Amino acid sequence: MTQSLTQAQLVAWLGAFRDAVHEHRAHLTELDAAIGDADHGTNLTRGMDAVMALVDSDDVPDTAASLLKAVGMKLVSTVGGASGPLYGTFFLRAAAAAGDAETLDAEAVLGMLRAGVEGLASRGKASVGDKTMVDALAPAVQALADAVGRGDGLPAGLRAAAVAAAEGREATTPLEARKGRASYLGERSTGHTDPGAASATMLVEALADAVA
Amino acid sequence: MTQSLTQAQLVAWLGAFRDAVHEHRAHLTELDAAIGDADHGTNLTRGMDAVMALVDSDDVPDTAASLLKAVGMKLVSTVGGASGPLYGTFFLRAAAAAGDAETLDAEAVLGMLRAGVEGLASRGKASVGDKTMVDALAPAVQALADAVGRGDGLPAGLRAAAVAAAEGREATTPLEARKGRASYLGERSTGHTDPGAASATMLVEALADAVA
Amino acid sequence: MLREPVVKKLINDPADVLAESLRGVEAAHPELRVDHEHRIVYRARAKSDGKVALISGGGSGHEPLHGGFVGPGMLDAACAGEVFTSPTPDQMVEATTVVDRGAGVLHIVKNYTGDVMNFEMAGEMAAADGGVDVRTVVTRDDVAVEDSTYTAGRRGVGVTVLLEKIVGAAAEEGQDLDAVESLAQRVSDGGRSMGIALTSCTVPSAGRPTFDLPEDEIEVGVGIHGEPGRHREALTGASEIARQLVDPVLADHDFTTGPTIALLNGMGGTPLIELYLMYGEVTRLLASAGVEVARCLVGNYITSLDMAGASLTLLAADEEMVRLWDAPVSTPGLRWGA
Amino acid sequence: MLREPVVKKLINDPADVLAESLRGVEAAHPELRVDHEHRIVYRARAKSDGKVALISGGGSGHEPLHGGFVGPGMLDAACAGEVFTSPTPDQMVEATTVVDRGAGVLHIVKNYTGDVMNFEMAGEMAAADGGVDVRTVVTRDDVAVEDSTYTAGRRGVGVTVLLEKIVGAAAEEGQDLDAVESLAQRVSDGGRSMGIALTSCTVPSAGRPTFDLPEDEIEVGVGIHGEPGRHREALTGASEIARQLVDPVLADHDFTTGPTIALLNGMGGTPLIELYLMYGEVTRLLASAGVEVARCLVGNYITSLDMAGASLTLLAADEEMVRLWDAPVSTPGLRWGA
Ligand SMILES: Nc1ncnc2c1ncn2[C@@H]1O[C@H](COP(=O)(O)OP(=O)(O)O)[C@@H](O)[C@H]1O
Ligand SMILES: Nc1ncnc2c1ncn2[C@@H]1O[C@H](COP(=O)(O)OP(=O)(O)O)[C@@H](O)[C@H]1O
Ligand SMILES: [Mg+2]
Ligand SMILES: [Mg+2]
Ligand SMILES: [Mg+2]
Ligand SMILES: [Mg+2]
Repeated sequence: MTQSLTQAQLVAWLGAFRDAVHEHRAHLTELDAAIGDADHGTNLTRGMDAVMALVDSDDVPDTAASLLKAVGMKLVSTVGGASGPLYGTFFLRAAAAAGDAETLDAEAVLGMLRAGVEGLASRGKASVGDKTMVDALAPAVQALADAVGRGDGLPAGLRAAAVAAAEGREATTPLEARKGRASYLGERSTGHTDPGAASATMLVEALADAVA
Repeated sequence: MTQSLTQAQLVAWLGAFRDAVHEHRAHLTELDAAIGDADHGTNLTRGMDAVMALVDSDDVPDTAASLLKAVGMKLVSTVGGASGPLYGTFFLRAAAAAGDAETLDAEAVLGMLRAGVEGLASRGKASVGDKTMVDALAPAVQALADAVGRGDGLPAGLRAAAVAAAEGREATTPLEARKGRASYLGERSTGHTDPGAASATMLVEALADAVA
Repeated sequence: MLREPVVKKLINDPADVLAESLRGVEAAHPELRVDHEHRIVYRARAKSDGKVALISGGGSGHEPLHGGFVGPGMLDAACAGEVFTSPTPDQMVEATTVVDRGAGVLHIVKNYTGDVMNFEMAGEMAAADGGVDVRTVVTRDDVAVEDSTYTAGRRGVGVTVLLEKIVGAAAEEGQDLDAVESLAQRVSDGGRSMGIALTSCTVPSAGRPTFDLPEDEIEVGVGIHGEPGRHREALTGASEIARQLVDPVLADHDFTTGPTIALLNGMGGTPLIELYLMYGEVTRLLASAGVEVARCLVGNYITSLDMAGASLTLLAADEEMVRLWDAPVSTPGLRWGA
Repeated sequence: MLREPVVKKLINDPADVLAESLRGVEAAHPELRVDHEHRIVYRARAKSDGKVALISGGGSGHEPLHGGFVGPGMLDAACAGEVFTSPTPDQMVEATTVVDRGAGVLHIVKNYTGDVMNFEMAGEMAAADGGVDVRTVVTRDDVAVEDSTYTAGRRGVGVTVLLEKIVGAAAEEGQDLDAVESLAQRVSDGGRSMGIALTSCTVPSAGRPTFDLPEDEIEVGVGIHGEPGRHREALTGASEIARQLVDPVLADHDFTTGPTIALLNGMGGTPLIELYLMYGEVTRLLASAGVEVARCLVGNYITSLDMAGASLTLLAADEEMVRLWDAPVSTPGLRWGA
């Protein structure tokens, strides 16, 4: 299978993520109310609305790298809070990894996502188990890598990544947070799903949907 | 019937009023919450506790006039709000009317209460129908005057006064207030009993009980 | 040590709120002196001889009013009553005697039956004692209340803050008692206020909210004692609520003939971010009505415990009032130029 | 015009709260200048050349922090984020460029992941652009949070106010960037805070209280974003609550070796009468622990929207800090000597 990610699919990804954020806005904010400050849904809605205004405009960047970079910049400059720099860094690093590749085959997509997630994790100084979005994103990258290693192709690989992200998200529930606002709660942070892990899962699912 | 009010009965009156205020403190405050500022029960409790501390002390004044004057001064200096100067003036004027009379017969008691109520009404510039304590006190004085005119004697006269006070209190309910805080509510003050009329009724009832 | 009944406030026994709060005022402000027996807040350093002194007072629960406005350029003393209860005449007599510097004393009274009667009795007592020349100004700026000779008349609210500042400056610069009194009356006459509440407040000794208000309604025309307003209306956006504050104030007095001093006041439970937002809405309406705001205050200045809500006060000022407004003031609640 | 969903606040659309509130700030304060595009509050009259500039910023909803602390003797600019959401790097880069007078810029950052990362990115961007020498101080004074290298560490809360005042005075008197930076670090190191909440707050866009708290419980160890605290305890009297503030602060740092600056801060929904009462309780405990409070503030300085509650901040100061504390300051939120 030598499928590759098209510019239209990238745009569809962003649109699907925006839609998911809209649909689950209240839920994300509720998760954040429990162990944070009740704004995660609002933050991402504001950011993805700004991103889509850019994507839907006439001068939408026409290469993967330039589009992803513009998305990252837009998120950094509109979201604020923790998730702004984190998702912003994800897209900026993904953009850098995409470079001037003409086509984004499974390998390239993997490289892009891995760079994005590594950038995000190092921006947040977070590791798996800290109860953050990294807990959803790192397993997703790993699942995609495994799939690519098996030669499964992009749609199947991304589907596996989405499943892994959701599992990672669920796994945050029992954890005591070590990073972000939830860490201030100490033991009281256990028993709640991390809002960032929830939104990150939507990001991976949106990508899987876009290339399905 | 030539009964007269003893110093012990005066003290019993004050004690009975204090007890009534204590018992109905929450109710008085509730009435005040509806059309005022939710402190009438608290104000009178504070004042009557101070009065009884004075009355129960060793150097309780031993004439009617000096006792009533001390009570008036104490209320003025501890109650504050509207009811402090009003009840304070009531006792100060009653004291002046009592003068150095050796025995307080029905006529003297009537003169005392009338002076007290007139003083209170002129302090508050209030007339019957303004929805204030005057609405309970003025009819009480009138009932006592009628009884004294009929030669009914003090216990019966004060009982009649208490009944008239209670009727006056009930009559405040439909009124629109023209004086005090309740007047700020305009039409919304109707349908609520005036807290001061309620406490004033207790004052008259306490006196009737003390000479019964 | 659990408290009974439970009132969700930072207090001990509800009966001790005022006394204990004054301990904190004393600890926080070495520039003030607190007479705990009489519950009077004084300047630590009294005014110099020959200057008119200003006293105000009223129920507590309106902080920073009045104790927070004691200091150079504003009040000489403030008498504190129990929460929402006027102080008593003996407090006022004591304060009057202490602050008089031989030039007389102005009593600043908000028009509430209790305050008026207690200050009246204090005036009678002070006059009987002889000596101090006491004048009184009664503020009555609340346009929510219909005025009439048969009723208690309008409440005194926000203009009291502006009056204490402006007249305090006049006294500080040495104006005599007649001048101070007539200035105070002019300020009082030129002020109009209107308030709304989003929630009731809870009087500590009562233990629960004075009134209940559905989630989608506001009280319009409230005073500063948690009393209900003139009527209820549906909760709307800030721009509409601003109109409910501005319109009745402008309808009652002409503010287009000179400089206006504005106070957008919080009731105690409303955060500053909302007050500023409201002020933005208010100034827009004032501008389109041709009102020129020369000076303004936005914040919690005359409050109603923890009530959420806001009031607007406009003062039709003149150049002299604006000059006195700008004069130095140094109190816990207002401070500039010093 | 009814609002949907109904949030009982003086606002219009929850999405517009910050933008509209800044309109009010602009209208109320001619001494400030507001850049609405970037949501930055500046002094109307910039500092003179050769002086270090101070920038702070953070989520909104903590007013007067930070915009209310812009002015002579304190900040040069404040970047406002959405409610409880850190501002973005481009705001900070813009502010940094504008306020730099050639002597460098100090970024004052409260230790929250979002704030730290956004300021970090701003620093990287400013450095990439070249030119401005940017230093950063991160406050982390909240003793409710256990410190550890594996976690996000302690939150920055009340000491930020004291730092902005003290370091602002140092910059104003012309201390250079190295001196300003090291002073800022010393102030940050010497500050400890602890907070409790009686109620949650309501984030406008969320529309309902962030957490529910039974009538007879309080949250102990809260920050300033309406996040729940470390644990809940039964509601007790103010004297016991004062202990819950004082004890952990004193346990974490020695405040008996020099002068202490104290801040008894309200969370936004607590009336001043309660804050003063609490301060009375707090000073009693401090005195018996041998802590000498040289200066203090009591009031709403770093708030959490409409939350009812209070926090205590103590700063182990030195003579120099006390001197700088006393230096003139002229901002909407703090003003003296000017
Ligand atoms: N240091 C970190 N590293 C990685 N992710 C983090 C970190 N801190 C917070 N997050 C993520 O950010 C989410 C919160 O985002 P958001 O609510 O938008 O920002 P804020 O916490 O500033 O309000 C958390 O649920 C978590 O997944
Ligand atoms: N002008 C007045 N004349 C007579 N009685 C009055 C007047 N104003 C108020 N009152 C009485 O005082 C009562 C309220 O007393 P209280 O609640 O103790 O004082 P405040 O209104 O100052 O809080 C009213 O219910 C009314 O009966
Ligand atoms: Mg959040
Ligand atoms: Mg009352
Ligand atoms: Mg009262
Ligand atoms: Mg946030």
